[in-house]
Amino acid sequence: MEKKNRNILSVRDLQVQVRTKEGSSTLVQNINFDIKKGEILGLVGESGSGKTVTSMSVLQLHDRKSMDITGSITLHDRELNGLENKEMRKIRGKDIAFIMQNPMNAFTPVFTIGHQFIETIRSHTSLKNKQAKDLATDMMESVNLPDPDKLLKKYPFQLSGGMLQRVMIAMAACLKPSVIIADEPTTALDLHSQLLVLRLLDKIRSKYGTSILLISHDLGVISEMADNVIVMKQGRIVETANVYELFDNPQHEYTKKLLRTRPTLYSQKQPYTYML
Amino acid sequence: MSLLEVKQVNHSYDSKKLFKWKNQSNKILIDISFVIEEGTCLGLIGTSGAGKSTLGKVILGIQPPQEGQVLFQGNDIYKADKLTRLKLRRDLQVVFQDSYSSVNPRMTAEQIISEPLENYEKLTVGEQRRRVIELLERVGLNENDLKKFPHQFSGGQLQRINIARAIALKPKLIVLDESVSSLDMVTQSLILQLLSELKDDFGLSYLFITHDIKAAFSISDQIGVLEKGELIELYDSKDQFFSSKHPIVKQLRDSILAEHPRFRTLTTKAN
Amino acid sequence: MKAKLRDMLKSQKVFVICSLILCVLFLITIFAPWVAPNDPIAVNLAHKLQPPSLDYPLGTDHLGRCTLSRILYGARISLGFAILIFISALSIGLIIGIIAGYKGGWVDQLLMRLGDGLMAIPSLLFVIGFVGIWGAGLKQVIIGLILVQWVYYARVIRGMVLSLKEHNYITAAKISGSSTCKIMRKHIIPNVLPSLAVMGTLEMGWAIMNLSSMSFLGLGVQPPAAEWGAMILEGKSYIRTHPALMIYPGLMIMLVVVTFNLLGESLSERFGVKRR
Amino acid sequence: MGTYVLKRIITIVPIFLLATLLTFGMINLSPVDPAEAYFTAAHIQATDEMLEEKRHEFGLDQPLLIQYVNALIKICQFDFGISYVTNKPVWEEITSRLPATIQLTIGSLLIAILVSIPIGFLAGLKKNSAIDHFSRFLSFIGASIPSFWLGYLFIFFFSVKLDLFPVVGTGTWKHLILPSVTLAFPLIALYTRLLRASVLENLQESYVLFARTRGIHEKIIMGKHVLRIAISPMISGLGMNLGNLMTGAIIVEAVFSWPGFGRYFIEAIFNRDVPVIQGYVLLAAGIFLTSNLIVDLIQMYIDPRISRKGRQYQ
Amino acid sequence: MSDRVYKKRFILISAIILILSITLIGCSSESVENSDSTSKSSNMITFAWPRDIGEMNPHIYNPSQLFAQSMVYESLVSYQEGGELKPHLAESWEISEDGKEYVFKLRQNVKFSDGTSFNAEIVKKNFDTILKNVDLHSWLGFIPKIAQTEVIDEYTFKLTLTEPYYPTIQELAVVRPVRFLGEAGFPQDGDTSKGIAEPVGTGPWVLDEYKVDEYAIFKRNENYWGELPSVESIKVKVIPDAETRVLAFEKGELDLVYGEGVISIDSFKQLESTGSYGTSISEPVATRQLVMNTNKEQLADIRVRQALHYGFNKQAMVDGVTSGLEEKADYILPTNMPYTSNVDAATVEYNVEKANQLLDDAGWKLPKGKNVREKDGKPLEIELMYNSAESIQKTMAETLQSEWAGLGVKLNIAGVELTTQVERFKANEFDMNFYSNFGAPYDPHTFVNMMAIEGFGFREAISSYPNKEELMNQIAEVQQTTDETERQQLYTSILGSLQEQAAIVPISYIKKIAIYQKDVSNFTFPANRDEHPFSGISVKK
Repeated sequence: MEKKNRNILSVRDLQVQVRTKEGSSTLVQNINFDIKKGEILGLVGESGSGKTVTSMSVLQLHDRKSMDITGSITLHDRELNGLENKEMRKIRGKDIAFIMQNPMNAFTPVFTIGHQFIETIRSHTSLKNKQAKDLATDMMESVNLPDPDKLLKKYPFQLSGGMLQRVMIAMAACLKPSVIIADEPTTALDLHSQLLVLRLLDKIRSKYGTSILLISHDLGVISEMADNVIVMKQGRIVETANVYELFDNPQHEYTKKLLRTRPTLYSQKQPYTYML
Repeated sequence: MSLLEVKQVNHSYDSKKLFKWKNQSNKILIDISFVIEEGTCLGLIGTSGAGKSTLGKVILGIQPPQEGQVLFQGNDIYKADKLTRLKLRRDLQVVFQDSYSSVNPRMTAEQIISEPLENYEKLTVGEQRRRVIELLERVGLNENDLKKFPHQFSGGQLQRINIARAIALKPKLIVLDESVSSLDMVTQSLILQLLSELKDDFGLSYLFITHDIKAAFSISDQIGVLEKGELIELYDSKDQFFSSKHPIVKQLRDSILAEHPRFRTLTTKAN
Repeated sequence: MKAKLRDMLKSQKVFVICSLILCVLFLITIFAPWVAPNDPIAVNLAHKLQPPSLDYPLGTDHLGRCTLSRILYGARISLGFAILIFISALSIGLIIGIIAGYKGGWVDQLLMRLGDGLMAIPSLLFVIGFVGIWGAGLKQVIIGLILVQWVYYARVIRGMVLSLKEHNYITAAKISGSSTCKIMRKHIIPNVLPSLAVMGTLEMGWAIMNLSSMSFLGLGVQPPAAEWGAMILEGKSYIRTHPALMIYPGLMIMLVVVTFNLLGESLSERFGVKRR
Repeated sequence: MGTYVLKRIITIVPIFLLATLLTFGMINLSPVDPAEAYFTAAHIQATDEMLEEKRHEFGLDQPLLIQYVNALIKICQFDFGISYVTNKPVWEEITSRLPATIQLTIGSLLIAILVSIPIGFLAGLKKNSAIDHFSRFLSFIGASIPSFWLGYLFIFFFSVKLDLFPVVGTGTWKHLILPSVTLAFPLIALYTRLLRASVLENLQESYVLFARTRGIHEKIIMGKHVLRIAISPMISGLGMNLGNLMTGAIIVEAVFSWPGFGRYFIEAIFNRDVPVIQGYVLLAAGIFLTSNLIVDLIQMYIDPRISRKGRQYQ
Repeated sequence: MSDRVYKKRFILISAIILILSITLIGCSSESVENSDSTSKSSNMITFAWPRDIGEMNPHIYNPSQLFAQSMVYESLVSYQEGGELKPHLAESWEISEDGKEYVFKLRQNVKFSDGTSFNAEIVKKNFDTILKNVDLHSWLGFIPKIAQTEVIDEYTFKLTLTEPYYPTIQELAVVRPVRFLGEAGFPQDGDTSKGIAEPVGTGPWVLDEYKVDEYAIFKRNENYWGELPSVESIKVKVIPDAETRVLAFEKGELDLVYGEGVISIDSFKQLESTGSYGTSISEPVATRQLVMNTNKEQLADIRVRQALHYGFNKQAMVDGVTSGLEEKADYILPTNMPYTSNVDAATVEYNVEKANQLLDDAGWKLPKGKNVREKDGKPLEIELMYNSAESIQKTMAETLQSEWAGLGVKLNIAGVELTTQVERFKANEFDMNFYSNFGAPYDPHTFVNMMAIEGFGFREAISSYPNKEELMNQIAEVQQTTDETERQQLYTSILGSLQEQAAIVPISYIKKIAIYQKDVSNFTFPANRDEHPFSGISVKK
């Protein structure tokens, strides 16, 4: 009982099929995982392995007319799969927040950052415009974004990708969600921004105890961030393990191949990064 | 004689506008000089906007620099006569980052790969096909792919076709302009593997332009860091790179993520 | 094979139907003298304004001429001259557009400036003004239409060439040792053609419509030639008593223009070309 | 932003100059002798001396360049010359008739906007629904109906048969409806199609997905975010189409006996009234360029990215 | 904050739309008042005309409309049925023996619409103004011949000519330029050819309200010296398109449609057949003619010209094209005009055989296997020019093309704008052309005169007539003779020989039509072709 409660988000036997004229094809199947409070679950896999399909299923953002989602997705023991859109809308952004891969395209280009920030807050709370604005400013201050007032007045195209990604994280964390799904949050960023973003994610996690589903194909990101890892290939989970175990003792052939072939900076026994 | 010698290259984009509203200097490349020896690979690391692609174009002979020289096999590629240039070009090939835009969507794999062969080697139809099949097999594809169009390939496969086209004429130097950057990790490592095999087999030299330090180190003999149009430092080994005191290099180094959770620096929490 | 054909027919229904209609129209254009039941300009006042009969399937006009024959011959003029306009404008536009786009230089400058100036004047207004100053007549209308059209083609083609130039495969071809001529032939022209096909079909509708507008204003085709716009002009006097006289040619214009537009649309979907 | 506006205004000047050069060239290359045209238009039997005198008066004996410069100076003072037929300044003739044309064009613009925005928008949102099919039908038919044909059918059915609208005249909104609908028809078709395509395209954009993941109400995402961006090509279309409207008005005014300038223009053409033809062509160019500028400024308000990047002038 | 910005934008955009709408409504509401005020007077006739009435200047031509000028301005004499010339602003006149001096006694109770009186001074002033631009008006025969204008006393005016010219009185009846503008109408510099100050005339109507290209309202001149019109006002709506005119009439927006070719004959016939409207057709006002250029090689031979005349069914064509509205013409001028009634010329009956025979005789043979006749290897090809805006000309051209094709004559038809038609006719650059004479009060003398003067096209066109010299002499004589019988004989001879030579082919007599709502009565056509028809008209509502 108690153990069950510690799982914030549980996915059981998730299967997603897309209906086409030729029949249905399966995108993902047999997906099972749990995320505990404050845990970062890494989700690894190459492109097309079903990472994004899985995260979209959790948010119930698939087009129900052409997709069949079966299995169970529970957030705090509440079943999300099949939930009405109206109910789901209350959960999205409030209980489950989402961070997108390419921050440059994620914001509506014609509205200021502040407008979109406040819009998010106000669609989940009964705060007034002014209060929502204060909340946004506070949030941005607390994640060390410089000069929040000025930032909020800017349009998305006026900021760099790294900056936008951090704003997006602040926006995601603002309503203190239980889970943040971060879909390849650093792929589009350069090295230094990547570092800042990952730091920020960790800060959110430790400060608010938010659980994070971190999707990435970069084993570096996974090894830095994840507590537990699931490896996906062609719509299925091939291995689930603690991050140390996975790196030290991979079980599945695919995982082994992943680890073996990646470019490394190992010198004799230790990677150069460790030497610093 | 070095294979490629880049001497004091400077370049900037001048705006050809009627009215100049602001006096901007758009320097892309500042005093770039380096040398690539035969059979080696120079990795150039730089963040976006550091001038990597422009440098690639300058070396490929399609973007004359405003100042400086590019010597390939001892000839200035921008001053050579037409015939020499044609010969030089044969020895100088390229693989771009975006595999899709690097191939004409209306041509089959065979047509794509045989384009350089048509231009330089007068082969019979049969011979040419044999060569193309050989090349396909060399890069890990096969005969069945001959008649396929680009949209029928995955990004990784297309990049292999691009590589096949680049090695078709057995060139001396291939410029790899972010060639693996847009591929996912698994594909990326496979392509890197292929590239280093080819390097040994054909005695190729590479200029490997990338923003990915790990990828750069995995096949390069020399590493250079490009920042805001300047070539900051050149390193012959990883050790040199990791012991550099240059602040930009330091920041770069700091940003490298751990390869094993044991060495993680960002977070520690894990059971 | 049969199944494949059936599939194609099914998926390209619009395309097939439109092509069929146009084929029929083109055949009519070519074989009008054999298809038409009567001489389109033979006046027979004794038979004026007759209702449909075996001799005159769509009845006769105010001069006792066979309406059907006139409509069929009208296709000849409308389609014939639309094609003439299209081909002339396109050939000029293609040559100048490619040179300007690929080579740049003074051709490019001249083209762009000429285009700027011409585009500042609404095109049909320019044609009307042109005809107004040079005198009414089919020749002048056609020259005027070509005059405003070629710049448009040239500019669009120039734009396409410029954006194609950005593609790495052009650079790659250059590096593979292909000559400029070969690059044009193998890479640029084949990639420009689908867009041109789309543009062309859409412009055909434009040309037919404008040609008939000019005839309607009395500036274009001169009697007794049967042209749809001119037929509407003649037929409008009988709108209350013999509405068919103006309705049929109007329907024909609509049919042809709709067909060209639909064809253009289906072509653009097929080739993935964006309509302007 | 200020510099952007200034920049746009300055770019208009050379383009307008080019337009005047083209018009001037068109007239001077033509076989028409303005002096001859003057007398025929005025129905005067001219002797050679009279022609010579007129040529001198028109400055036709001067070098082309000087003629052009003189014409240009006059144009800058809104002096387009004297109509051959009415002997009044062309500018006066234009301004006295332009209000009616403007009324017609604005009326049809409003109709086009009011009809196409809801249809195009809903069609884009609900692909393959009934309204989508309707919008596609509308956009194909609308773009293919000759307005001179439609106009008569409208008069015949709506005015004469159904007695809903007056046949001719101006005054009440009732007079305005039929001509503006006729004129608006191709625009409705165009805008519906543009908006639909643009909405469809925007629905694929990641900002829509992101807004959804933020839990924003669908109505707000569609009605505020998507619509605001999707409407942009339509608005740039507005500027472009004002020119087409002015041309379309020529035909519609002829059919509906609308007392605007288009009708006068056709008369001028039959009379070879060269100054009037030239004046209207240039005026249309001027209006077209200015309206494009205004549209650009509106666009800038709607989409703040534009003042940064500048709009591609097509 | 950002919301506020958004709101600002929203307000801005709504404001733009609002302003647009307001301008629209503003434009409309302004004219709403107008239309209201005008519809109040019930005793009004609404009438459609294809063009704007133009500047109400009595002394200039296009784009002023004749009927409108005739409503406001009056002439010294008026042209009545059968060419009778009646006193109008002049009560009587005397012509000297030598035919050079004309003395007019003016009507005494005439006032201009602004209250100033009409007298010999103002008559002289008008004449002198007109004479300032003699070139402009020289087409009207007596104007270049004016030697002197004199005021004898307040109501006596004397005109002296340089040579006798019998049609002077007749020409004084024309609508322009010899009509009289009040003192207040003259511009500062006194030159009316550039414009007038205001339209002040003596006529039964006064221009009340005017919107260019839209409408004009004429009010009854309550101080009119003659019989007061029975309707209070006339509204002229400008409707350029013939079909729109018909539709507007059918809808009841018009009370009257009147004129030549103002609506299609088909529409006229159809409306007539419904029986719900009143219709009238006038006497012939002019002859529609086909003019052949005898300077052209093919047409120089009289046999070819005659063959073409024989070779088409005139009766069928006229009936067919005009639905019987116009009448087949046998004579060059309508016979209801002065001196035209007893022209002695053989009428030509449709006879294809004779036509073929004549062509064969002329050397134009039909080669085997071809359908166009040839002579010395040259095909018999003729171009017919017509005004593309005139549907009757166009339709007739198409009919002739089709009929003559049967003779082996290839007729190319060329539709041109009116100005081009006139230009080419004058420059003698045509094979065949449609023409119609001026009608009352100009003919027959103006028509005959045009044969003699260079630059109108006719003189050149008939230049290969064998009896050209004689013809020219006769024409010169007919204008100067003061003897009535001699004049009649000369006209008979001139018109007869013109017709014999077959270069001017009469086709049909043009008539005016009028169609009006049932509540309009007493409609009559004016005898003068250009005059307005509103004098006797009445309306009950």
